Parts: sequence; structure tokens; C-alpha cells
Amino acid sequence: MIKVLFFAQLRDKLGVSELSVNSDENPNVQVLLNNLKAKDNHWEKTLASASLMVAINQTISNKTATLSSGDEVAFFPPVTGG
Amino acid sequence: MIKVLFFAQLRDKLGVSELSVNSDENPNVQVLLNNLKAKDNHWEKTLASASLMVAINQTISNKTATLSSGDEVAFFPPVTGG
Amino acid sequence: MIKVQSENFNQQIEYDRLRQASHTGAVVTFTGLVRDINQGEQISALTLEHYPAMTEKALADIVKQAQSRWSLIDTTVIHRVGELQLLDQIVFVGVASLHRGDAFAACEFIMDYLKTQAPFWKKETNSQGESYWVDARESDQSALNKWHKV
Amino acid sequence: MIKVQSENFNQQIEYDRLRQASHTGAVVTFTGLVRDINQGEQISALTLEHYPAMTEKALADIVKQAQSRWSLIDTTVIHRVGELQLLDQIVFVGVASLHRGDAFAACEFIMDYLKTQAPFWKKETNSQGESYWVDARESDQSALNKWHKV
Repeated sequence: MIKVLFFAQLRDKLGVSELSVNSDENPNVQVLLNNLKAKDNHWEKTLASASLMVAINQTISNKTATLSSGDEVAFFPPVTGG
Repeated sequence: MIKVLFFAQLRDKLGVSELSVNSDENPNVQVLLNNLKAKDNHWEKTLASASLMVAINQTISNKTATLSSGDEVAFFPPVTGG
Repeated sequence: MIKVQSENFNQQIEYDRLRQASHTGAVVTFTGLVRDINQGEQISALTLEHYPAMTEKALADIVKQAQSRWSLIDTTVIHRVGELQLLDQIVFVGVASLHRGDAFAACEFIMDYLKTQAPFWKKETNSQGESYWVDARESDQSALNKWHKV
Repeated sequence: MIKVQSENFNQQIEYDRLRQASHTGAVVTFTGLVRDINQGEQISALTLEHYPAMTEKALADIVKQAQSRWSLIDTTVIHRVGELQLLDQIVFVGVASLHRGDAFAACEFIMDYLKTQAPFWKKETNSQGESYWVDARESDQSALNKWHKV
């Protein structure tokens, strides 16, 4: 399984902070994103932002990165700390 | 008259911190410097440094600047504060 | 030293810790505060959300990059999370080095990367009591460009 | 605020004064310390001579230049003169601004110009009790170049 996390306005819009997906059906970040967008129109729109950031196992990554079982994938909007 | 000041190692080497010169004979910084160097070999050598800095009336200036009676001219080595 | 905490921090304590290392000749500090106004709105409070498992790791990685680029004696990063009030301190970055150039560059580099790579998100409450997530500033992204030219 | 003084200064007091202005979002401070080692020599003390009539004027002019280049809310420069001991504070430059870029740039600019334009001279005493004037560093002169390109 892969653990998927959402933060800040992304979490608020989706109404979900965490979910689990099957690792066989989600070999990389792009496929995972496509599968999440396929849920419905609202997910599709919310995850469409070009500025969406992704971290794999707590390190900033990108959409071409591959995934394996046990990974923690986080999606979030551009960060605004500091 | 023009008031001439020397600071730091320049003052130590010359053994003088302040002197007065005639404004008629020293129309600009370069002439003043030449007149001071003409005192003797030691003054000549000590004032020959290309890195010598000059301030007129407490503002950084340069050798081409003109002088008038009442001016305060200061010569000093490169500054090392901070 | 890296800390992510809800408590306030004390500038003097952090500065004193940085200046005490042998050979230190320069200390540069940056402190970010909750402004009373942002993007034209009058602000009354700020909440900082973060991604707890990732935050310290991200900051440690940024500090490590700075250490590999400049000659640094000591570095401190403190970032607060949770509810903050007007004029509260949000973030502290302090760098001690032998010469000032290294401390200035590293301190600004750490802030520029923190602003775009560390998982913190600000939610502001305005004077009407409305809350909204703060938009990322384009200028924070472009601030990174100067570090690619060096 | 500009001060030339023999007394020590307090980082917290200076920082608190800078952060209190309305709209301040960023405070950058620089502090220069008497290093225990300089150009390979073990140092035991430092004397700072200056040109009293000119010093504050020179610092005020540098701060004015910084204010004309960047958007600054408040600026403090304190420079000590006279006899200093090992690890003593020598100089403080603090800048408050709305956004961090202005504060970082102005603080470094002020230090770079202070190092080459303000009439202070350091005399070091080494561990053998010998005193000598400190040579200007070529790198301080070349540090000015970055401000001509901007």
C-alpha cells in the first residue's frame, strides 16, 4: 500500500487528509494523480494545478518519480512559510 | 589657511597628527600632496602610497579636488573598521 | 540547530549561542514577523500549518546545502507553527562565520529555500474574522534564481 | 539611528527597537566581533581609532544611499571605538523592512561600504604584546563590485 497525504487548501478542498492506495495500480506519481483525478470532477479540478507540489517519503520530488509499497506520498500547494 | 590631518599608521609614520598650510600655495589636493612630499625623503616615501585616501571637510574625495581657505583635509590609509 | 516549535523564541539567547564559537567574526540573523498588513488586507491573526514528519528534514537539507556552499561556523533555524498573533516572531535564521560574506549569503540562501521548499502553509484571519490560505508569492520563486548563477 | 561609542551595545534592545515599527515583516542584523585569530596571528586585544568629526557623517551617508536603493522601514548602525577585548562586539547593523530582500541587501550594502568608506582603523595586539595596524583586505574592496551591477 501507498499512503497519500494532502495539506493546507488542498486538504480543505478535497475534504480528505489521508488515504491509502494500492501500489500495483500506482507505479509512479503521475499515474497516482490520474487515478485520483478519475474519482470525480471535483478531484479532477482540484488536482489539476500546475503548481501542485509532491513529496515522497518527506523529500520534495516530482511527477515522474516511481512509487513502491510502503511509500508516503504527500501532495500540497506551494509552500508559504517563513 | 587649510587644516591638514593624518590618521592611523600615516600619523604614526609622519609623527604629526595635524598641521596648517597656506591656501594660496595649495589650490588642490595634488599640489598639497606634492608640497608635503617635498619636505624630505621620509615624507615623500610615506605619502607615495597609491592607496592613500583623502577626505575634504569630512567627506571622501580625491586628488583632483580643489581646496579653499578654511577647508579641513584629512589623509589616511585604507580604512579597516567594521 | 534546527527547531520547529509553537513557543516563541528569544533573539538574544539565539544570538549569544551563535557568537560564542571560536573564530566567529560575523553573525547575521534574519527574523520574520507577522505583519499587520498583507497583500492589502488588515490582518488580525495567523495560523501556520506544517507537515510534521517532513519539516525538520527539509530544513536540515537546506542548511546542509548552505554548509556545502559557504564556510560556516554555526547555523540556527527556528520556525514556529500553530496560532500566532500580530507582530509575533515566525522564523529565525542565524549564521556565524569567520567573514561576513559567508554569513550574509548563507542566511539569505536558507530563507529563500525555506520559503519555497519547506512544508509550511499560512492561513490568515483578517479584521472581519474571515480566514483564508495565503497565496505563494511569485517573487519568492524568482528569489531562487540568484543562487543558480553563483 | 547611528551611534559611534566606546560602550558595548545590546543585541536584544537594538532588535526590539527595529521590530516594533508598523508593517515590519523582516529584520536582518549583522554583528561583527573581535576574532581570536586574524591573518594567522593569535590576537589578545584590539584598538579602534577613528576620525571623530567625520565618522557619523560617513555612516549617515552610507545609510542614506541604502535608503535610496531599497524600501526600508528602519535602520540602525552602531560602531564602537577605543580599546576592545577578544570576542567583544565591534559593529551592529540592523535593517527592518516589509520584505526580506530589501533588508538583506541593505544590511550587506551598509557593511560593505562601511568597511571601505568609514574612517575607522584597527590596531591589533598579539599574544606577544606586539601592536600593529591591521592591513585593509583586498576582498573588502572587491565586495563593492556587486553593488555596481545591480
